[in-house]
Amino acid sequence: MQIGLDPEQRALGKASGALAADLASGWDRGRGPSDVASAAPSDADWARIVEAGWPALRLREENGGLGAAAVDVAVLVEQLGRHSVAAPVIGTLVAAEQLQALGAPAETLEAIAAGELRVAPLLDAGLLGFAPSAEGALAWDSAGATLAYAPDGSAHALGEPLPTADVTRSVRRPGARVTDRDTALRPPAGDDRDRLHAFVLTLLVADLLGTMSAALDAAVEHATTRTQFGRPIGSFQAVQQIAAEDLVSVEATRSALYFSAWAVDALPPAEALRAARTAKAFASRSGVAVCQDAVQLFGGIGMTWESPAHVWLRRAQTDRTSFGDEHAHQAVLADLDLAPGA
Amino acid sequence: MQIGLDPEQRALGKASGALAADLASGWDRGRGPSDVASAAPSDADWARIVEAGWPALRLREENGGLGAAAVDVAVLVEQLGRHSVAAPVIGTLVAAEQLQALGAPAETLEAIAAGELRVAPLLDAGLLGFAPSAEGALAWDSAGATLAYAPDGSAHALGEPLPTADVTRSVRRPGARVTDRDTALRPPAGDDRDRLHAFVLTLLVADLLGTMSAALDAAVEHATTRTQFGRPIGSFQAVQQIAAEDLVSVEATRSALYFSAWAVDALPPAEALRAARTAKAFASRSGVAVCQDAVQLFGGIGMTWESPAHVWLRRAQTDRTSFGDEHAHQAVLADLDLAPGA
Amino acid sequence: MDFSDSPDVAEFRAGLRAWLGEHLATYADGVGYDSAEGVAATHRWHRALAAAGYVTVSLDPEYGGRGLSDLYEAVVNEELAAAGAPPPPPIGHIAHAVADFASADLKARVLPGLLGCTESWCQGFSEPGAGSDLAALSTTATATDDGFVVNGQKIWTSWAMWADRCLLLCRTEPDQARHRGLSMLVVDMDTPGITRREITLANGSREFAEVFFDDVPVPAANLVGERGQGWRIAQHMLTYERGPADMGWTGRLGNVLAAAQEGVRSGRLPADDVLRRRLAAVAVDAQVLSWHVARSLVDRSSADPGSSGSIDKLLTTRVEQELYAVVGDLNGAAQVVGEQRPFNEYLWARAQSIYGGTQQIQRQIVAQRLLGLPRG
Amino acid sequence: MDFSDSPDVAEFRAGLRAWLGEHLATYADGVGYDSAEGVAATHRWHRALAAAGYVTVSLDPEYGGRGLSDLYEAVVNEELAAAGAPPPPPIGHIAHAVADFASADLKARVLPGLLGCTESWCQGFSEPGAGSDLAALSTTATATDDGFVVNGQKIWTSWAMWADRCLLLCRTEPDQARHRGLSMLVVDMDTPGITRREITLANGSREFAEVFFDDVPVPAANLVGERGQGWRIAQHMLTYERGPADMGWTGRLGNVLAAAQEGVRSGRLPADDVLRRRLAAVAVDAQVLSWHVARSLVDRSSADPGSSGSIDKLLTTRVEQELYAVVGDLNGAAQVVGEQRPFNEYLWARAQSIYGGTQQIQRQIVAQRLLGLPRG
Repeated sequence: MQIGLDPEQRALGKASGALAADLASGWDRGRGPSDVASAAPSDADWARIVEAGWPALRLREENGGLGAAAVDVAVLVEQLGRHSVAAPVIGTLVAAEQLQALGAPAETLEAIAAGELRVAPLLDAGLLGFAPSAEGALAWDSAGATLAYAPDGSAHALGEPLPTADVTRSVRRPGARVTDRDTALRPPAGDDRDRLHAFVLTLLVADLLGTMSAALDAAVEHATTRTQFGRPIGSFQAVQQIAAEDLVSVEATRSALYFSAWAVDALPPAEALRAARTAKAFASRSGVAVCQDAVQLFGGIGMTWESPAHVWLRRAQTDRTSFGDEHAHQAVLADLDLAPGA
Repeated sequence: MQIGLDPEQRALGKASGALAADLASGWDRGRGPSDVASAAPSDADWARIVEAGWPALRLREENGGLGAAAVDVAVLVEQLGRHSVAAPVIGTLVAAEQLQALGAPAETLEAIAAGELRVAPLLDAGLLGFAPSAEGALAWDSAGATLAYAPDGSAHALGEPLPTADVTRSVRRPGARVTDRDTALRPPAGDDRDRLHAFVLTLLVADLLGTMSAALDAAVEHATTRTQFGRPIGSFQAVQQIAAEDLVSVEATRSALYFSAWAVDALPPAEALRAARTAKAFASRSGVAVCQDAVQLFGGIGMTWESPAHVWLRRAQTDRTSFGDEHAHQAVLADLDLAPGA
Repeated sequence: MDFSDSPDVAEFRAGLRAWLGEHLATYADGVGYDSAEGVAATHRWHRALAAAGYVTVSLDPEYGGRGLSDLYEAVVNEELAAAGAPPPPPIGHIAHAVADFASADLKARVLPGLLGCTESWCQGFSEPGAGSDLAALSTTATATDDGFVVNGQKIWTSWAMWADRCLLLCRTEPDQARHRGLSMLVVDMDTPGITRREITLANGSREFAEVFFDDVPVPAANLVGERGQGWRIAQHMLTYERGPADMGWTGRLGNVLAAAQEGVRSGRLPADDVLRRRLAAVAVDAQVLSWHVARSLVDRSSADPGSSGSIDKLLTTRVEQELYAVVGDLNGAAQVVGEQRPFNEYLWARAQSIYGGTQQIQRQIVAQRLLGLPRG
Repeated sequence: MDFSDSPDVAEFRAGLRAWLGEHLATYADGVGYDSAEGVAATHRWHRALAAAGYVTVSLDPEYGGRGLSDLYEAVVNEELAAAGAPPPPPIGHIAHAVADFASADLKARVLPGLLGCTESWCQGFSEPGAGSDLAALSTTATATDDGFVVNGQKIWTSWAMWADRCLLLCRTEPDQARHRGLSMLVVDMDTPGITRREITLANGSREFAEVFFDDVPVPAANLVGERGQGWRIAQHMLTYERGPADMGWTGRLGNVLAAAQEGVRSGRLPADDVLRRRLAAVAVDAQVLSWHVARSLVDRSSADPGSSGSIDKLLTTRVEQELYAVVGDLNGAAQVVGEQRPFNEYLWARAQSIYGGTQQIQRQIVAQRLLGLPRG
């Protein structure tokens, strides 16, 4: 057993965090819901993202990628969540992984890895998983993306962003066909599908972990400086009891992420998916609970547009819903564990 | 609107509470699980119970009863719960009400009212409701009872008490037929059945309210006197937060009891039953939660046999399960409210 | 024990229902605080309700009320909620403060506009440094020859952007500690030196504002009660702030619940057994809450701990937050993608454990004042 | 990142499994603390395990351990749980205290009996007036010419009824405040002046006792470490108390969960969709707990906040209490009528938020020590 990040992974986390923070600092949620900056990165920001190798991170080397382990990708995504990065890096990673699992040609994947082709994954209308076709689908985390591929390889342009709870990430409807960008895809083997699914769920767990730990840290910082009744509110036991349970949730979620991310590459696909469902169920619950608590600990100020507290809660709720919330996964796990003869 | 107890009801509560406390003081849970006194009252105690008119309270006057309103009975039962009275008064009230609803002859009911015939209700093996027959049934709150009637009027002797979580009340299996005590019963009208059911659920709510409020009051008293870190533990905010939520639960349960008890006599049977299911669902949840918190607030001492804390938790869990817990009632309410066309 | 209406209440309720049936459609449209039009529509609605005699019915007739019990205020709130009408103007507590403490002159000057809803009021209590700890407020009203000069800042002041007057809690006795140094003033919001800054909430609501006071003169005649009596008046107001309005709020939660139930019945909101049962569980809680609020209202004058507003607020918050969590899950993806009203309502429910005294403070009040646990 | 066994650990695990396969049946029957026979069986089991080399494997070989890492202790706990075997003797923390602080003479005298499980030990820390606030303990050991005389009372002393020796935390320096005045003594339980009184718990367990000390002489040579060092030793012990044993406890919870799942699968425990999903939800929690405990164990020596025992205990308690609530509901009426083991286990789960530091205290530790929130 060697549980935890190795020095390289720690370095990756640090570097990713620095860039994520910098990207986040250039994005402005404005003075109210009608004043939010676009989640699409500027060309300069996208160039920095590509330069950092993020779109290429997980693709295999023969597809122009860096062939990183799922743990490494999780380390990056935790930082994207931690800084509520608006640029659609997660959407890109998910779309790339899906296309690779569907056997997309190397040139398509190379273009993604090089940041030249900006794609978003298509999810079904309930955001429960990948869409079977473009019909009624939603292009997820798709700010600035130019195309989305349906599983039949058809390429689709993307419409305007829809209204969303999450102010940092866009959801758009696929629009017109772009037939000259169609690509050849094949249905994935069951094993590939399970591993893809496990990978995607793991990224959402990572984003939830980053989001909830940012929310908790900020709430603790606020509680340390804000005074009422002549002392910092963080010195009140009622506040401490909440924050402590939140740290328990954060640390347990981190353990779940570590296992789930390790399992993607180390365990048989069905076991990896089972672990990822478990982690996603846990993180969905705990992520939202911690972000709700952070709003509470921030007090009145946490309910203003100005405060970041609602941004975390919006992102956590969206992560929770995307690719299935705790109820969706617990339903599957119940069937797996409790069916007669299971 | 006139919500609350009238002076007569307050007097009844006071008098019932005094006798309940006195009965409780004569019962001993011993030094451990194998040392518990029988829940059956002594002849002298039973005589005092009969003298107080408790078995007769709800029976109609033509059946030798006092014809009390359900609110009055709830006032009594809250006190039985409050003092964890071991004598089977609730079982007697439930059995009497059932027999009256099933059209039992006046002489049978008069004998119950006079305390000469000591009966217990038969519940199904899941304790979810009245048993359809004696087969596999359980005689509930049956300490000292001599007979239980099946809905077909057959009389059954009762076996030894079964092991139970609740140390204050007995459950026994019906045994041999006692044919010379058979009585004539008829199936109740739907309305009568609903009202009977509403009445029974209301009594369990009342017992839960008494039990949980006793637990909370004792926990608060403990927290006021027990010191750690040089001050009463009740002065710690962490303790106060728990106790405050418990008082919210107690007061809400009281409101639910008041409505449910009023509804038994004032509303159409289906509405009364709906209110009683709602109250029972709420009280089942909140009663157990408050008694669990009381154990927590008592600290280590609350987990000893010596402490009354576990006695309340045992009684609350038993009340919760008896005649259906929150899940059972919420299942019915979901069907009522959410079926298409409901 | 009787949870049903007395004949008098039933008659009052029937009259209000009839009035709503006739007039609601004229006024209900566009009411809100998100635009100038919405605010104008809100004022029209309030004035119509006032003219029909349904505003502050519990106030003494000599001040323009109808001298009815709180129960009738509750019926107004309840019926408006049931009809899907906007709430009544939340001025009962201000009206009682003025009626019970102000001078005859001040009353004559301000009550007609307040009760007729021709003038709009706000209540300046919270400050950046005094939220849960209200007694720590630092806005000062320094006595001058003919009144006071106010300096300081208020925050979370509802409707301040459009208010004509402000009932201001401020410090007039700098040598007195905490709550003993406070007084209550009526401040005209067009007095020079007042600056208002809108606060946009996470859910997009623009109801709140910050109000800055920079050497704002207030005539002595605008003092409510006596100097140093501010805290007492504020406490008095609190007893009028909830009760009846709770009935309306509970009714509005009931509407949300009923809409969700209807959505499930009709199949518009697909729900598996688990979600149906979660909805049933919160329906139980909402039902018990409504019984509790009714009991609490009727028992208000008694010494019963059930009368406590903090208990009611904690229970309401518990139910409201659970309700919106379930409704959110019923909406599924539609909660996070698409029209944002459901998500904004969910966010607003989260605020209920903060505004009007945080959950933590409410629990402390319950523990110390009702359960008698010792102060830390 | 690697959650799987290294070859060395895998070999150790396989060896232990083989030993258990061969010997468990001989020893497992009747182990418990509810009767003299149960206690005797428990001691036989402990001695067999010790003889096979599976007790305190992390202790230095010179003291009779195997010098292995904590991970191996965890494997012992885990495998015993997986095999449905009784737990190992909970003496690791006592052994480490003695090995790390006692004099050579004292070590030579007591370690063989402790590690061989030929002598049974208890740990006298809590007192009636010092539970959560351990530093307030008042049992005194007054220095005499040749040692100490102990007076006072301990409570919640596990296995005290059958213990041969007690590791006693007591006050030797009356002029020092709180924790600075404490020392650790080894007390022979057959010394005159010691009285033990069994405590019966709500779940019928008879594991705990009160221990009264009335002028009990203790030789100077039985002092562990130095005078005034008691608190430090106690803190040192805490770091050995959980970790590996958590692995076993988690495994035992997993057994309870697996039995419930098997009950549902087989139809023995009827469960509707809601109950099945509640079971699935707690299975998620239990799985995450086991990953967390593994991580926590491996990360123990790091500065990672995840290493905190308080976090682990809070998480374990959360999962355990929820698990037994669901299992209770699966049992339905059988939880309250019939064989009382399920209900007693439920009660025991409630105690987990009290014993070993209440949930409230654990949260305070996490908030102040790990999150750095200020003391009140």
